[in-house]
Formats: sequence, C-alpha cells, structure tokens
Amino acid sequence: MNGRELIYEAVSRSLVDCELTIEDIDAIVIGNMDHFESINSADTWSVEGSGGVMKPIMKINTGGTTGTSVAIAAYYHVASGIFDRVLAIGWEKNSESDTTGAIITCSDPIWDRFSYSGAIPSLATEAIGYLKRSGATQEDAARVAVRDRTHALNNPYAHLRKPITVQDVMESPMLAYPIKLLDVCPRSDGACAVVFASEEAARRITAKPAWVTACSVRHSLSWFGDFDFDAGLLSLARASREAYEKAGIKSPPDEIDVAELYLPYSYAGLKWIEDLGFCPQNKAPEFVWSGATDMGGRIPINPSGGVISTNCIGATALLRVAEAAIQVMGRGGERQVPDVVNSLATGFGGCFWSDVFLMSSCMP
Amino acid sequence: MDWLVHTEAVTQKGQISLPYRWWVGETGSRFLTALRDEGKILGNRCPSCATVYVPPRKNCGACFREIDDWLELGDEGVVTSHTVIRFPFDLHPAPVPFAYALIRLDGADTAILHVIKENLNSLRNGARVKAVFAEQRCGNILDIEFFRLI
Amino acid sequence: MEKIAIVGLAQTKFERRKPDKTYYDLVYEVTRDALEDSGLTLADIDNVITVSNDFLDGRTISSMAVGEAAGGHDKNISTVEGDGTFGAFYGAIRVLGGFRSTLVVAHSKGSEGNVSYISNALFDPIYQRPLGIESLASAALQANSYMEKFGLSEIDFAKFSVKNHGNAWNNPYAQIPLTITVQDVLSSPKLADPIKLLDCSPISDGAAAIIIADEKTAMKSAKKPVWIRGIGHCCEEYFLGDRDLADPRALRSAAKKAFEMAGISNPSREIRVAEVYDAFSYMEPLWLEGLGFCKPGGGPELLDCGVISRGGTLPVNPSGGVLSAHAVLVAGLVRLIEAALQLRGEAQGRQVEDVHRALAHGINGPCGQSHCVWVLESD
Amino acid sequence: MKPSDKQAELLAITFERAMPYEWSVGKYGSRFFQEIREHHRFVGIRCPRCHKVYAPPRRLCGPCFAEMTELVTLSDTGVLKAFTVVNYPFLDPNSGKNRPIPYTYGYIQLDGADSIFSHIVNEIDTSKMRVGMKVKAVFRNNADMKGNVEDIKYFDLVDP
Repeated sequence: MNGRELIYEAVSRSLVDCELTIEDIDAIVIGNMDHFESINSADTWSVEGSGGVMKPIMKINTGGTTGTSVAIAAYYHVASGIFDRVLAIGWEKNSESDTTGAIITCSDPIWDRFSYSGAIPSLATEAIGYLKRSGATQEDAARVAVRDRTHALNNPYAHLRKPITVQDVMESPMLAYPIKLLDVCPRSDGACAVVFASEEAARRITAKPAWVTACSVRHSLSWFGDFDFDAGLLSLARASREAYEKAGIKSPPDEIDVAELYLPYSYAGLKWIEDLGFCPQNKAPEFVWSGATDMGGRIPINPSGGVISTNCIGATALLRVAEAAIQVMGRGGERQVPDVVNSLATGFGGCFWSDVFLMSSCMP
Repeated sequence: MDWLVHTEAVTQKGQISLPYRWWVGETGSRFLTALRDEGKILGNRCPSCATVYVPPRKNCGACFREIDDWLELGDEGVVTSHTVIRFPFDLHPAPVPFAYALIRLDGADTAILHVIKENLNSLRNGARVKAVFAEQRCGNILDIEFFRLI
Repeated sequence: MEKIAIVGLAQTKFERRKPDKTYYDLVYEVTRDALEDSGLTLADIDNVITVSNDFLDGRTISSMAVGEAAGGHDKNISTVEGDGTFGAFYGAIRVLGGFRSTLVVAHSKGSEGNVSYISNALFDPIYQRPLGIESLASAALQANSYMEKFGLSEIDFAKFSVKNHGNAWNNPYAQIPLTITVQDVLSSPKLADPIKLLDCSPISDGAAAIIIADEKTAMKSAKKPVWIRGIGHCCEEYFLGDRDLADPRALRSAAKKAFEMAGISNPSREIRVAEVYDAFSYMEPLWLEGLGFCKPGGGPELLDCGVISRGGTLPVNPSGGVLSAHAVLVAGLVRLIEAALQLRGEAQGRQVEDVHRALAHGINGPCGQSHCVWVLESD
Repeated sequence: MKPSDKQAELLAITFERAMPYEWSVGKYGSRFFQEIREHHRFVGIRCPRCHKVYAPPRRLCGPCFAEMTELVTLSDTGVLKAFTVVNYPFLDPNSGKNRPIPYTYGYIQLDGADSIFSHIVNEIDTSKMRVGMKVKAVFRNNADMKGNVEDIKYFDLVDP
C-alpha cells in the first residue's frame, strides 16, 4: 500500500463512521514529517487519497506534535465559522526510510547533527533525572510499558498486540541506561482521520459527539541544550494548566475520566503524569502500581495501548485525540472506559514540546 | 556591536543522504509488473465517472470511490503537452536536449508523464507517439524507456 | 465574518544569498519589525504561526529553528508547511476562532538547498520523480498547454517579465529590478521551452511577517488597519496528466469563495490593485484569468491594453511580483504585505492611487495546484 | 480484464540520492568557531535581562525575547551533565552510511555558561564516567580547522 492509499483507507473509514460523504467535507488539514518519506508538500501530493480534490487543504508540521497540531488546526477551521465539517489527517510510513537517520535530520545541522543519535539519549537523560529525584525504579517504568501493551490487546488497530511482563521489559536489551527496548515505542505505518464539525453539523451527525473544551500548546524551546532535564516537563505543566482553566477543571484526576497520552517511552508515564497533575510530585510509581491508570482504575491511561504499542509519528498525536474522542462518544468497544464525561489527549515532540486537547460529553 | 563587525560569517556544507523505499501498493504493482513482464500498459476505470486512469489508481480522487475495472491500453498515444529541456540537472533521465511530454494513451482519459528523446524538432502537441520498452526491465516507470514519435 | 485586520507587517530585502543570516536571524528581524510597525508589543500577541518547509531548510521540524525567534516562547504556536498565504489563512482563522492576534512569519533561503532536488520531491515518487521532473520543467509543460490552448506566444509572456521587472525599480525590497525589452527576454538562454531565463523568478533569501488581529486589538495598533474581507483556498488534482494545466479551476473556486465572502460581484471593477504569484512570466496572465479579471486566454490582452500596468485601472504586481523576488513560501506573504501597503498608502514609489480594495494571491504545489486568494480593504 | 485478485508481487521504488545543502552559521555561531580557532577557547553570550549565559552564543534569549550582544569569554572546560554511550546501529544522514559506534554523546555545561552543549566525550567505558565530572575540549590542529563544531575533536575527561 502506498502512502496515498493508506490515507484513503483512513479517510474513507472516518466518513463511513460519521455517515458522511466526501462532498460533505469543507476543508482538510493534513500532517506528517517530510523527511520520513521524502515527500515534499504532502497536502498537494495526497489529494487523491485525502479527498482534497477541489477542496481547501493545508499542511501542518510540528514534529511529534504534528497530530495534535493538525487536530487544533481543524478545530480552528471550524471555530472560525468559515467551515462546518473539516477532516484532520495524520499519517506516516516509517517503513519507507531509516527512522533514526530521519530523526537525526531534526537536529540543528550546525551544532547537533554530527553527534545526535535520535531521541533516546535525551529521553534517557530525562529518565535518569526523574529516577534520581523521585526514587523510582526501572521496574516502575516497566509497569507503565506493561500497562500500555496490555491495553493494546483490546485495540484491534494497535501495532504491537503481544502481552509483556515487567520481567520481559527488564530483560530486554539496554538501549541507553535506563531505557530498554521494551520501554520505547515501535516504528509503525499508519494513518488516522478525524472529522471535526460545528455545533449544528455535529448534532446532525450524532447524538453524542465529543465536544472540544480546550486546546493548549507550548512549543517554547528551540535549542536542545535549553531543556532542564532535572525539572518537570514544563511545557506539559503549562499547557495542561491553561487547558484545565479553560475547561473549568479544578481537580484533574477526579474530573478527567480517561487520558490518551503521547508517551513515547515508559518513564514519561511516570514523570509526565505528575506534570499533568494526575498525582503529586514523585508519587507516580505508587499511583501507577495502585492500578489507578489501568482499565477500571481511577483515571485509565491509554486504553488504546498508547504510543508504546503504535507509533506512526505524524498520526500518533492525532490518534490520541481520536482515541480520547472515541471514549467520550462511548464507542471504544473492548477498550471503552465506562461513563466518560471528560477525556484528555496530549501530543509530544520537537524540543520537549507539549500539546493538550480536552474533550467532553457536555457541550462547553 | 563591535564584535559583530569583526566576525566573518561562515557557512557549512552538508547533505541529507538517506535511502528511501516507497511502497507501490497493489494497484501500482499490477501496473508495473504488467509493464515489466508483458510489455503491456494497463489502466483502470472509475465505476462512477468512467474516467480511465493511467497510471491506474486504487481510488478515483474526484469521486472518492475504489476502482477495480482494469483494461489494457494501447502502447501508442497523443502528446497533449510538451517541453524541450535544455538545462542540466543530475536527476534527468537523458542528456539535454530531451523532452518531457504528457501523453494520452489510446483508451485513456488522463495523460501520463514521460520522456521523448528523438526528433525533437518535429515534436508538437497532437503528435502520435509509441512507447519504447527498455530491454532490461525491473518494475518501474523507466521500463518504458521513452516514447518515440510515429 | 467578524472584522479582523492586518495590523503589522515587515519584509526583508530579498537577495540571492544572505550568507551571514540564519533562518533564526531572518525570522527575528521581521518579527521585531512587524511588532514595531504595528505599535504592539509581544504581550499583545497571543499566538504565532511560523511557515517553513523541511526540504527547503534541510531540517526535519524546520519550525524548531525559529519558534523562539518568532516570539513563540510560552505561546500557542503552530506551523504551516506551504505558501505564506496559507500560513496567514491559518493565522486569520485562529483570530476568528478566539485568539486576539496572530503573528505569521515565513522564511526561506533558496541559496542553502538545491531548488531542483527540492522541487523534484514535490512529484510522485513512483511515477514521476524517477523521470527527473522538477518545478521548471513542469511549469514549461503548463506554459506550453496554455499557449497552445489559446494561441498565445512567447512574446505575450515576455511582456509580463518586462512589466514586472520594470515595476521592481519602485520596490526597495525587490531583488532584481531590470530594464529589459521583450527581445531581451526572447533572446535570454532557453531553459525548458517555452521558458527562458528571463521568464523565471530568481532564487532568493528572505523573510516576511504580518500580524492579524481582532477588531479591538486592531483599533489600538499604530497603523491604519487593513481589513480582511474575503479569503478562500482550493486544491485540484495532483498528477499533471489528470489536470487541464491551462485551466486554473482551483483558483476559480478559491476566488469565488473569497469574492462571495467580500461581497464582490465584479472583481475587475471592484478591485483596484492585485498582487499575484507570478513564479514564471506565463503565470500572471493565467492567474488573472482564474481570478475572473478576464475571459479564458484574455490575460495578455489586459497587459496590451494597459489595464494592469502601473497607470491602469487594475495594476497587477506593482511591486515587481514574484518574478523580481522569489523566496519560496515567503513570496505569498509578501503579496499580502504589498497589497496591505497599497491600502495603507505606504507603498511609496509603487503606490497606486485611490486604493480601497486590493487582492493578494499565493500558490502551493506543482503548477499552481493549490491557490489561496485574499481580498483586503481599507476603511 | 479481470479485477485484481491478490496482487502476488508487491513492488517498491528506491531512491538514494543525497540532497545537498549549505547552511549559514550566522555571526553568532561564526564567532564561536572564530574564538576556537584563534584562542582555543569558548565564548558565550549574556542576556541583558535575565543575565543567563548561553554557549554557544545566539542572538536572542527566548524567554525574554531580548537581543543579546554581550560576549562572555569562557575557557575550554566544562562539566559533564549527562552522557549516553551510543551503541545501536543507524544511518548517518550526513554521510549516507552507518555512523561508527560506539561513541559517547555528552551533555556538557561549559564553565561559565547556563545552557547545555552537546558533543562527543572521548571515553566509552561507562565505569570511568560519571555525571559531574570535569571535561576539557581537545581541538583540532589549526591547519585542519573548518569553522564547524568538529573543530572540537571531543572532550576529554579530566581526572579530579
């Protein structure tokens, strides 16, 4: 299947899902990473598959956060009042290049590219900082990977659907201390399409849409050397606080019923949920081991299996939005969390950037 | 600032050198294997608007419907647009001058982009051309080596 | 549509190579200058759109290099990969959707990459890219289709190059003002028939920024607001052989949307000046046709009878157009800036008299596959 | 013709041509390399508002959105803030070939600077390295310097 055909599959399924035809779509937003497939201007290249023939289409590209950036762009297309139904598309075919080689091209060509070897060393540094500060263990992180991979068993669309144990993670090859092979995301091919609609259009499509209650973005850093590895993920802390305020959420773990988080590696599932305010600082291991983030727990995280189970980069963050929307709409099948009112999705990428996207079954 | 004046700005040469492998997909693979193995050019027809596409598509972009109605096209067609290329570029498939042309093959509604290498002075829109197949074919668009004016 | 306006703008001088400037430098300079132009501070700006392309910059996540320089620290920021008119479109709908003011900034340095390789990557990797096609050869196919369809000649196109390079003398930001004749264009080196060297836009380095704001913010800005009355964009088929290259139907659709929004029924009468994306000399007449300024094939006649010359009823590209400075992505944003300067009455030597409504236009993809049209007005 | 059964053979098209670039380093970065060449030392730049020192120097302090011009002369030493021995194979887009491994990627805080500089550490034995160690730059011979970050060959660990 070529890239355009992959996009066609996702778009046509999304249209079937909301019982619309391509004629009903007023505009399209698409995103991926150019050098992962060496496709320049995927907006114009894709139209046959994306449905963009004789429609407005634009391309958004912000790295790992591309998917949430696409969702947010689609949201503003509708919020502007100019468009009623807008398609958001994220896609990637990581099988078409050397993923690490392509990721290296995101580093600064003057300062970093000769020594940079992909995201793992910087994530490892962040993990070490967290372990030192919190007293967490590698097993605690492994528990996160086990959770996400276990949840993936409920998701027919997930890439990796083989259950693993904490011991499996601990025995998997060390990539860069303390990150082991089973702590990190795979490389996947895939596409995701989400239809955004205005209030009136949404009501005509479904009795139970996922209403967007807030979206917040922090892409503050431009230089790898500016990130404080020992502090929290400031971008996520700030974006989530802003989003909570917009949506009127005062106690996130009580008011958010399910979260789809862009966790590219297991340690993020500890540190970052503290930055999201799901649990107190340094208490994430306890929170995760308690089962609070499992299916049936207080705030299930990644019922879809998350990024550790599926990572088609340009689609990854949009998948978080799509999965969080599915939860609000009550259409998660085996992976459904009961009675979801508020759901949260995040995006992560670039230079430790974060996006936060909140949805609700109650219209804001 | 003084130091800005006394600093010579340098540049740095580099490259992005990565191998890419684009999956052709089932529809395109059928087209390219027919080209390679049988020296045949296949098209397909949209069930909705009846447009005959070449290269064939998995779906019609305009109607947004899947296509699975295949047909064999002629290896001759008509030039609908052309340009004689006179500037060098190292990805060119032939030394200059050569021409690019959009060619509507007999039986097709869309035109295919390809190369014409000979008799460039006689090349005009409306001219009939015929595909010249490469002797060594390996399953890509250059299995048609070029088109020749008839 | 709610009232939103362009309240600040800046562009660099366009040059073949700016060896001492990084992307970061260029973006910072136009961000700083656009803020100064608007009389606003960074605190008044609540969101940012950067415009860049990973192929042009030779960097995945090209936006990462410039977010800080665009004042994006701790702000909601996103990146459009495409022409600046599309980036500005996203900036505008963000203001309509609830933000106060968007800074939109585009940069590119044609001098740093290889334009042929980069534009080769616009084409289909399976069926077209192995043939070595890139932007110049594909444009030549379009020019050829256009000529043959309407019986136009290379002279018809050459006149647009003469006009726009001449207009560029009045624009201090333009890269190549030229005093040339039709004969000069015709006898310039042949590149891809019918396109010759002087039919082509140059390779340029540069950047541009605009600030789009809601009415309340616009009223406190330093300059006369330039109101955004109509916007529209549209994309047609991808494969060159699927398209009628001599019929800019996506542009017609984009223009229709923008004109409807702006309440325009007769664009030739109601628009006083237009800045269109003339990457090659044949493009200006073809786009004028798509914009509804003339009947199909009638673009060259508009020039012959003086309508679109500097003193005409609808001057087109008084700035010298893209033919005189072509920083890819930036060039569309410059069309918006030039139209806004006309409406402010700040276009200096290139000022057209009595401008109350202006049009700006940008393109994406091979041979103008996707178009974005803007209608701007002064009070 | 018959509709597609399962297309037995699935093809792929390959492309391996390098895309060439020539990036501007800019005045700020060029000054960093110039100081290395002329004085075998580093230079940083101080924000006039928050007084943070960035090395290598750059034009703006992002949080303050303030233009910086005050150069700060630094030495050739720093502190190892973090390191990773890179031991997995991958393609280097600079060369199109696999990058030689193992090598140690280090985050170095140059003495007197507040930002982190990443470079190579001349040691792959993790038992000999720890965070907080002093490191010292080893420069290329002046004749071999090219005005880029590889004018620093690597950082040596300095025994405490």
